[in-house]
Amino acid sequence: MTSGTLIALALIIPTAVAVLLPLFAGRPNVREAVTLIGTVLLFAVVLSLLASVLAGERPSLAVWTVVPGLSIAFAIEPLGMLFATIASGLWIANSVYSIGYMRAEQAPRQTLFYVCFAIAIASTMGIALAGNLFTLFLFYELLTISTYPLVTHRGTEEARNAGRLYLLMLLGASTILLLPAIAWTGIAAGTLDFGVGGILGGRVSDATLGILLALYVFGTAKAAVMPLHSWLPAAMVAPTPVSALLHAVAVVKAGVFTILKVIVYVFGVDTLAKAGTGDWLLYVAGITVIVASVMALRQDNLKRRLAYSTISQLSYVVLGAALFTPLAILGAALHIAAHAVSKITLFFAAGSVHVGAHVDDVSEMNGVGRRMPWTMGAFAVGSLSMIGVPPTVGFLGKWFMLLAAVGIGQWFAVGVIVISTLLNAGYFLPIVYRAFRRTGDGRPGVAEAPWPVVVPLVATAILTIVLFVWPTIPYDLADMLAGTSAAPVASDAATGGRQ
Amino acid sequence: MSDLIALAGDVVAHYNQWITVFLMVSGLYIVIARGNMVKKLVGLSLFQTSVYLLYISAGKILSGTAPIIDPHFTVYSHPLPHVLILTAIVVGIATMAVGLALVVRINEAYGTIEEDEIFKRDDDR
Amino acid sequence: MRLDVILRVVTKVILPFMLVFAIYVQFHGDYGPGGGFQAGVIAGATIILYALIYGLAPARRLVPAALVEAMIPLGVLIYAGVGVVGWLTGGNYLDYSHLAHDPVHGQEWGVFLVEAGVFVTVSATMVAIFYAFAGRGRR
Amino acid sequence: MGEQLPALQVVVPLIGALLVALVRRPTAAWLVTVVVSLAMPVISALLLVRVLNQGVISYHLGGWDPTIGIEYRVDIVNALILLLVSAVAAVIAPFARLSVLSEIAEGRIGWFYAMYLVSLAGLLGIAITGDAFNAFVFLEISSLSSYVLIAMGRDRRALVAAYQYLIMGTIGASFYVIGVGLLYIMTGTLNLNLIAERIVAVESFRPVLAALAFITVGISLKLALFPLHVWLPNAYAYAPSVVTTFLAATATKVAIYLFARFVFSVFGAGFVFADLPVTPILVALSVAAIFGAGTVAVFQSDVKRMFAYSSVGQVGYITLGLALATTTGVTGGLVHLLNHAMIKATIFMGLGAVFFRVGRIEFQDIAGIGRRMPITMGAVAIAGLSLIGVPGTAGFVSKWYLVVASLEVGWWWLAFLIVLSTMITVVYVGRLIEWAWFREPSRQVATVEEAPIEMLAPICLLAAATIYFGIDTYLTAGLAERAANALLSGLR
Repeated sequence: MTSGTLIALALIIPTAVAVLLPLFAGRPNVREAVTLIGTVLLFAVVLSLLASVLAGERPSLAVWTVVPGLSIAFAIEPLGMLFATIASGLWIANSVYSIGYMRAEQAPRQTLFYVCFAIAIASTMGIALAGNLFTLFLFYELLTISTYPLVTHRGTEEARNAGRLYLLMLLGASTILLLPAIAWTGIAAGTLDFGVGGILGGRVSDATLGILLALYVFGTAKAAVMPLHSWLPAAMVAPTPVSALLHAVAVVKAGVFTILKVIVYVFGVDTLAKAGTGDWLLYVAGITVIVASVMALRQDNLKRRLAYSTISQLSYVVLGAALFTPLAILGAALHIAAHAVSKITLFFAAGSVHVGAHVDDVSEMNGVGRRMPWTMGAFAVGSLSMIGVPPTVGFLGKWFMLLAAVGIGQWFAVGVIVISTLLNAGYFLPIVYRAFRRTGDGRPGVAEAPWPVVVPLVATAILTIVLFVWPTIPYDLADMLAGTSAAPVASDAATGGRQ
Repeated sequence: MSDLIALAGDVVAHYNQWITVFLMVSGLYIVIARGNMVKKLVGLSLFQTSVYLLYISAGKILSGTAPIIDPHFTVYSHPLPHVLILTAIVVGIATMAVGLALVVRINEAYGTIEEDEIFKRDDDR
Repeated sequence: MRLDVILRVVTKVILPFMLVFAIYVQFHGDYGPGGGFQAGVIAGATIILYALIYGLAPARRLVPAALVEAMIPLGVLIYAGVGVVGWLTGGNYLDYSHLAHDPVHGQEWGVFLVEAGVFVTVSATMVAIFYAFAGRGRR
Repeated sequence: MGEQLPALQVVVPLIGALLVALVRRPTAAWLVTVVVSLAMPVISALLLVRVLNQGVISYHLGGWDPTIGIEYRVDIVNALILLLVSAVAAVIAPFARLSVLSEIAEGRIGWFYAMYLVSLAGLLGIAITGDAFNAFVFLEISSLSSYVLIAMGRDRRALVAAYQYLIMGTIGASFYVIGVGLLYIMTGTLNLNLIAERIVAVESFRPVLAALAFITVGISLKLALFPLHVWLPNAYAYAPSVVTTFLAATATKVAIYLFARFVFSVFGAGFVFADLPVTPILVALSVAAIFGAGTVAVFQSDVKRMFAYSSVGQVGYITLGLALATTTGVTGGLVHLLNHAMIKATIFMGLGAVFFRVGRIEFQDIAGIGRRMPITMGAVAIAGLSLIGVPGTAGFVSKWYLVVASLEVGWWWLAFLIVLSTMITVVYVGRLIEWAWFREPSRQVATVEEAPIEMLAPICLLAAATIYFGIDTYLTAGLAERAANALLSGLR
């Protein structure tokens, strides 16, 4: 199979799952089997793409030109590959988990749920593998729309309001800010294709670079950089699997992925570092990290606390990108991977507590850990990773960003990372403490959740540790990315960036 | 003074257009100002009539005859405007018929043909 | 049905002349003011006058509504059909030049037929409009 | 036979209408309508191919020379419009049978189809003719039949709506014909092409300016340019579903074509946009339409009325593109004309299917309908997304052109307004989606079934088209760009 076919397959498989599912709406077992087969096939396809990328290839696939200047094309580079691998791998775990969770909850309209989920994954693949800004934008919007029914899934007043906020904020920011930014880029640079070293270097003034960066950063509301963050806590009304895969991995990572990708492949790290008009991003991201952490401290609802934690962690990635040095880019890319596996573990655990103990609030979690040791054990591992304690993968990304910040003497960033680490510990460790050290009020019916719920969360927890010990694949990909954004390569950007 | 006389002459010489303008404006005024649906249609008809005059008077040549070829005459009025206005009159009649038919139906459905009362009855529902 | 004898008698007398006048206007259209529109209206007016004097029901017996409703499209169909004949004889749509042996006669024939169609439609339309309004509210 | 295509385009539906009026049996009438409607796109597609291969087609009606006779003149612009109108008619015809049976009294069905075909013939006539007065006649033919069609609507409010439309439409048509009369007085011809040739010599005279004003206002009434749109919402909301679909997709579009024809081909873009301050006025009105009508749409309780207001707003996008008078701008306007026709046809047909099943179309009455009629509402949702301008759908292509066009002329604020206005669309489309899926079904809705297949097929076909034309834009953007260049280059 050629790599072009593989790229096509990566999009077709989840789409096919979405198309097939309604046919088996009446037979849940067949329906779930279709989903699981789809997840495994997709992961296999992504892995074979991964192998060729690690071997130094850069597969691409030009699909279609919509209008002159706007074409649908895919081109794989390390960052996208990393994102695709994470998303498709965790889809397997999440599907198993969804089956357990949704059945335990006896949730309505499960077919719609799985269909939208599959479309969301297809869109995520499209974002990860996009070869130009238009393709990225196309799938970015598709992701918003396909996840809207998932947010509103419960159909309650609260869910509808959250859905409205979600749709207006994400679609609004992307059409009002991101779309003009893309059009502007297209007119200024003459192309929308991602180019190594950026496509805007030397084409626009420094001030314009700063404005464009702002349009991109705030247009990508999925990255939840303040003040465009409030959709994420609201979206927590969705069923837990949605929060776990989409609002900890796919959707929000699509946001920071877009920002990172735009900084590396549209602006060029060097261009921005020289221009100096993008430095404000560092402060915005830093403030988001701290403020979101403080807000997380004050949340009693477990999922909302996790959501604020996600906002804070996402801005770590933006912070890393905003340092505009290759080492920090490496750290940011690694942190995307690290946060994905850790946060999905935490959400899985939260859902498991909801199913097993019928508890949603931190204040009611006393003693839950003793009845649900697997769940809360995994939660503890995830928490440590979020704080950045070895031997968990969360340490790696923070470490490289810290190194980069110290390296260029950016003490604000250093301060942000240190303070937020303390805050992270402040809002995660009490949960673990309550769960294990305090005795519960002996409520009956608290037991470990069904195995399809527990197995995935244990698996992701183990992955959190494994990736620390053996981080080769994410590290290599991140290193390749950092390599392409390093200074020497940027010199041939003038030729490499054009078509 | 002579300028004024010339101007007055100009005004009088275009009397056909003044009539057109007068009919047009008064027709439009009736359409806008009257609430009675039949009166509105009358105004509309007046308005359309002004258009007929505009065309016909443009086609008329002073001392020209009907455009039938005859060795005794050399000056003919332009026939095309007449043809056009014949069509326009037919269109006008059709409009009037449809309009009046609608008014009859409205009267049956609402029991009135005053616009404000009709709106009030719809709001009440 | 009141005893307006004079009107009834006069109407009876005048009706044939009105119809003849309609036909005169129809055929004189080639040489002077006249044609299908005017003739159609006059012909329609005879039926309307009849209905005004003798009542709607007798008029409907004389000229049934179904006939009127069929005549409206029929007249236009004659018009359109003449146009189609222009096609079939090798010209453009509504090109009458090929209807007869030479273009001038062809045009004459074409206009004659078209005017006949106009007559049918206009007279029927007049009567139909009258029926529609007059018949309202009596059912 | 190829030479006779322009005449066939108008004569076939006209004769079809006459046959229907003679027969008047519901099923037979419908069959004739279907046959005629399916023949239309074939003819217009052949015309388009001929235009693409051979250039402008000129057809002399009755063999008369254009100086005195009527000329049908087809270039790429109206070939595209003809194809649009006839394609929409072809898609609606199969859908119509059940919808008409349920909404129109049986005795009137024959007349309904006759009027429908007359209206179709009139619209095609406006698009194809090259004669200013002939365009007026066709305008009135299509308008008069649409008054009748609207009056057959669901309740007595349809009568008032039809009456208001009649008053406004007649004033508009009379304004148009006054303008044409002034042009005729100044140039001595009614042929659009000849007027365009001769107007250059007299364009500084006041009657020409007056003619431009009368014609612009007259046609603006017909195309429902804000603030001359007041007739449209009620007319669309209370008309029978089939009529709403047909008019929303074609009537305003043909009027916009006529507007573009006069402004660009007859008066000339240089005269109208460079010498006169038309661009700022038209841009201001368009933006007002987009925001004003969009905002009003948000607060409607009747779904059809909501989308009727949305139509007023969407017309604003089209006139906005035309007002910019650049290749990209006019392309954007024309593309949106085509796309919006498809989108609104899908939406109103979908709502027609819902009305067929539920019998009402207010938000409260159709709560939860998406769960009972998933395919119908899915298609409506796709069209709604296209209306928003989500990438990958047809609506995005037009919005992209408009944004790029306004950036190209340096009006970044206009680009910003365009994308900002998208949010209003998100709100009202989102509102429908929310009511349709995320509310518990109302009592009427709980028992309804999915629409029958003969309604579903046309709806799904059009919904698929709104996606297809978001990906493959040759037929829309590609041809629209050529049409824009043809318009901007003046004489055809």
